[in-house]
Amino acid sequence: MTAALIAALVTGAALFGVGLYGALSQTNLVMIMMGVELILAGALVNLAAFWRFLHPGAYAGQMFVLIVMTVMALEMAVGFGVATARFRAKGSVEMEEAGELKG
Amino acid sequence: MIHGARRGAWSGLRRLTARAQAQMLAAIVVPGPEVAAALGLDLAGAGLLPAASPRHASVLVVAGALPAQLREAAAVLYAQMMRPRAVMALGAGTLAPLPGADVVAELSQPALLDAVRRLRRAIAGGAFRRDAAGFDAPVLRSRTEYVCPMHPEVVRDEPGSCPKCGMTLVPREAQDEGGHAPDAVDASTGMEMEAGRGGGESAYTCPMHPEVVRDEPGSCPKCGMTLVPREAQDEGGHAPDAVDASTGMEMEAGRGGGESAYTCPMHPEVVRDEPGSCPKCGMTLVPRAAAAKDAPEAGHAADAASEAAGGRHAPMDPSGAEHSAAAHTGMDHGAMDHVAGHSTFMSMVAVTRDLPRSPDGLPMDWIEVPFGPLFPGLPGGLSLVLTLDGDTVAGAAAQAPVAAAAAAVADAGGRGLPAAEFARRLGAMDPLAPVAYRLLARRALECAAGVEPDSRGARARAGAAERERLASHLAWLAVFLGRLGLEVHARRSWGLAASMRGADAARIAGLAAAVRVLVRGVRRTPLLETRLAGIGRLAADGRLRGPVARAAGVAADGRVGDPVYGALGFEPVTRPDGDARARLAVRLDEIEQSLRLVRAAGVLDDSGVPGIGAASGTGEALVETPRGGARLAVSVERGRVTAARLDTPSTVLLERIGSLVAQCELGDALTAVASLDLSPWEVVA
Amino acid sequence: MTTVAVLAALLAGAYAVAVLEAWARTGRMRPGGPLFAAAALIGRESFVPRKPDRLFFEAAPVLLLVAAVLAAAVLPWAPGLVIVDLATGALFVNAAFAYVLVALIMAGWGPDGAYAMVGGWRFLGQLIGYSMLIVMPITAVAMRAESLVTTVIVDSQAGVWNIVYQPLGFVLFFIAAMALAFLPPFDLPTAPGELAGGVEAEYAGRRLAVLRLARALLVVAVALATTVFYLGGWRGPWLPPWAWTGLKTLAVAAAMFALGGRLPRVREAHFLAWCWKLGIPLALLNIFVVGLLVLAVP
Amino acid sequence: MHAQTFFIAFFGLAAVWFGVAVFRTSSMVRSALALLFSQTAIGAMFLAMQTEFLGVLQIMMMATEMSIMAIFMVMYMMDPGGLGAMEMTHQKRFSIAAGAIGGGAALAVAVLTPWGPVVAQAPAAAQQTRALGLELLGRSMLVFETAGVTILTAMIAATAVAVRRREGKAAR
Repeated sequence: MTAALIAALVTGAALFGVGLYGALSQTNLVMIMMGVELILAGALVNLAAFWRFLHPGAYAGQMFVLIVMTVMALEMAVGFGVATARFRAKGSVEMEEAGELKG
Repeated sequence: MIHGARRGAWSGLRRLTARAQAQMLAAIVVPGPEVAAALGLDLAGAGLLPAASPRHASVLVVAGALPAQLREAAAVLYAQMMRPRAVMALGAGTLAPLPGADVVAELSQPALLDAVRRLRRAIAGGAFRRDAAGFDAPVLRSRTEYVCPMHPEVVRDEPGSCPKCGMTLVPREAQDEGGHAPDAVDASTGMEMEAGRGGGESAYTCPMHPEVVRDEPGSCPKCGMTLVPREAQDEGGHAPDAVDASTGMEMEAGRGGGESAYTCPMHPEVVRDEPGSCPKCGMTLVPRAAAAKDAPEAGHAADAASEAAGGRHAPMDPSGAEHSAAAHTGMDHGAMDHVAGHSTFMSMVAVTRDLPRSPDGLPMDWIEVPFGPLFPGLPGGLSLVLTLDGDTVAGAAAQAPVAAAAAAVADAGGRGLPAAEFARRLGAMDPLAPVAYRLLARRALECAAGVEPDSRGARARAGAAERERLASHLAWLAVFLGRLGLEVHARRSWGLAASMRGADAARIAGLAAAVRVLVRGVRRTPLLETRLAGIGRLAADGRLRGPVARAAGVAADGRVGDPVYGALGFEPVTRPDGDARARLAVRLDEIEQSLRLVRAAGVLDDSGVPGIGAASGTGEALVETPRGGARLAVSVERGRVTAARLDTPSTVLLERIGSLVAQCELGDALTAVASLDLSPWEVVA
Repeated sequence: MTTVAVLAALLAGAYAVAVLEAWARTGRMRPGGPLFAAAALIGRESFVPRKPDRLFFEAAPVLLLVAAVLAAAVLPWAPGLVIVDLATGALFVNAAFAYVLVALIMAGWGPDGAYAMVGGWRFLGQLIGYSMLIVMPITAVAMRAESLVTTVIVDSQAGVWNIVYQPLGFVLFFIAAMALAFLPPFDLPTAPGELAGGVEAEYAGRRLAVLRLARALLVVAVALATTVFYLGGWRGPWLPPWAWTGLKTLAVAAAMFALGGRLPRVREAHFLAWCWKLGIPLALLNIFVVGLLVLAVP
Repeated sequence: MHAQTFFIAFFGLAAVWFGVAVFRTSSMVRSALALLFSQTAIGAMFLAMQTEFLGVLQIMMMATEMSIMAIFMVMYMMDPGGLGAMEMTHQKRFSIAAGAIGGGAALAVAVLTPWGPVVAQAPAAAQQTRALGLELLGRSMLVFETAGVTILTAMIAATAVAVRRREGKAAR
């Protein structure tokens, strides 16, 4: 039984690692968002696994998963809003060309 | 036995499927269903199913004689059809480059019914053949030609450099003849042609630096990108992307030499919009084209790349490498110094900077999509190339490759044409309105000869013209409703349009009830008005004629003031809005009006050769064709027509298409074009 | 056994739907038509465009088929005659229908052709319009049944069918279901006469046969969903339950085809405007009214 | 119960495999759809973990979300077809290291932590849905409402950012 939990957590960790790599290595805003989505997906897997295998009576765990899904949708909405604005203004959503956004 | 049999031996299963295919004949009509209807053919009534795309069609129906350009397009269409496929020729002459017809018949509905029967037998018994040959035609063959990315008018058969700017020419695939379609996507419908035809030359090029061309795969010496096969770039579809560079360039070249960028002869990365001096070395900036001439040839590209890798600003070939040069300009802003030596980085700002901006401010990839000359849903023979920005039309180029008006009247041959021959030619010019043009020729000749038409004959001819208007409007209605997805009404409209051909007054009176039911049904269609409101708005001006002008509130009608029509009780129909909705309403009203006029005329007759004897003189006539007033001026000498000038309503409409569809959604744009009821045949080129 | 029976029923439904569609398009009822059409398509050449995204091109028809079958898998034909009676059946139907979009985008992108691509992306725009109108009426249905289980939803209509209980929701769902199955007048992704078949334009032969079968199954699935959610599912006198489900499903499909042939194809912008400015407020109103009814009428 | 472990591991592997594919293909549409199938596999994992409602919700939401992502990719990328095989990454070594370290750390925690006793039986699916509903509209109502309001705000804000500025106010 613990094996199932570990399998899920390992998946979560791997998704987190892949997502982190993607978010850091990609030059394009949309691709970076994909990396962030994968990181959040890793979190989702972990949360669901914790709920199922450790506290199936506490529905706040499932609630948490719902909230993370909401955050994913939020990230998409805001990200695409920003991407559209950037693209309109600069014709590019490449990070290499967003130098003026540096502090 | 059919020419387009599928390769393979017969088996039980194949016998079965051949029989099924004989039952499910999906047809695509050349030049178009409206021509077929004008010739009195009701294809759906003969059991042929409509096909949305040539891929889904199994029969190519040729209705009437095809001009050479359309035969080529038809051959392309035929190549796109999946085997087993067949050609049915109805009253057609030469078909080449199409393969011979599998079934030949005359132009009439009974002959069509019989032809369909024969075709079913031929397919059931000959859909498969062990030794089925492929189809090949010169129009399908392609070759590689070389063009200058900056000067599209420079086209060579061999590689080399541009005589104007010295840039290396880039290869592209072209048709062996005509050169309409620069790539494998054909011009007639935009679909790809049969796989397995002679593959084009596979040269590899950099998507960003078109001047880099290699015979083998590899990476670009300038930016390190993987080279792509040149063919891939030229295609539609995905390629919008890879096309980026080339499209951008073409657009730029299209803007002509007016482009004034100034660059430093020593520091190509310095690009300014205005003359001035270089901020690095103080030299006077030169216009870029001039700089290009002095610049090192593309052969130095490898050196440039190695220097770039070394982290220095490399003297890149400024002519072709405009994007890279601009990228460096961008880097001079300073914030991005760490990428300065990064030779693989491509600036999207730079790449998209020169792309034309659409009014919504989002520079997208623009793709050119051909619609026509044989696109189902547009008049056959109308060739429309839409530049799509997403699904918005950014620009349109409309052509009428079948335009026959000039040829029909111009051929005076020094000695002039006999009057009867002239009238026959004019009548044959536009298969969609033969009666009106014959009548036009007759009136002009009569005017020139000073002959007074007898009133009974004039009445009969007016009746015949109204019958033609009825058939033409019904066929237009069928095309238009089909485009809007109103299949039920469209089907009835096709049948009625076809049965108008050659009908006498009694027959039309018999059909009148069905026509009125159809018109009422269309008027009552829910949401149709909302659907069409505001699409394809054209303001009335002096040049617009016919239903399009009347839908814009101008009673421009050649029948106004005509005593014959006055006696029949004619009043022009107008609507104020000038959009597709108004055009539909005007034509529906005119269908009912024509029914009334035909009944009032009582007798229909368009026969009779103008008998003008050996008269001389000049004459002019105006006849309201189904598409608007056509004007003809003739000079006659001793019974022969020595000069003629023709002015047709569709000519103006063709000119307006560009502004009509600009910035429309694709579906709206096609609806707007279809609402014009343009006849490409009568266009005066 | 149940699975086989349901799949057979789905195939029979797809056959009947194909007959109905041919009737709507050509005006003639040919009971043998689909057999001929299928046999003809299988015998014709199939074709892969020159520069396709081969994976997408091949996978799209299959994905469409799978999505339609999965959606139908949780919908009951009769008590006990359902492949899986999920606890979240009503939601699962939505989830399966969402993959119709994915399949069409793949079919649009795959063949590397402009018509297909425009068609595929058009459907995405269409989804932005209809998707809320699928989910929100189903929410109201689930509210009345106090369950997401499809069989419970049918049972909840023992007294009054949902079409009477929440007619507004039925109308919205019916329209959205037509848009989902890209039936005319919402056939923007295929649009004959406009995009030369759109996403279907480059498919031929056996691939087209799979695509057409998938589309017919999708129509069956949406009609079945309408039946289960609004028309009392298998409920009805005299006939056996499965026959009622079948009849109602075919009636819904026939109504969709009949309506589609008499309306002009919508404009994308109009459709979006109607859905968001009119449809969603109405759907919210529907939820509100149903909520009041559930509270007021125990 | 071995079946459960097997399915979790199977769909987990699929999720990671598709997740890697996101950054390994140069076709943007493929990239977006790979992410979609990764998320779908996660939904399937949820189903394997007997959290039926969340699984179905995940499968449903992601289909639309990732398809929308695909169209934005096609709009905003230079080479969405991946024909040019463009290099679209930077600081690669650093990213790989960060990814490996981050993933490794999470992995270590996952493997090394004593998780204690694992509950064998999950509540029945129908019961879960009901309990989650009560949770949403009971104890967690504030959180739920906050999330709702936040997403509405984000939608409005994103639209406001994305629409074109009026003439005259345009920045450039």
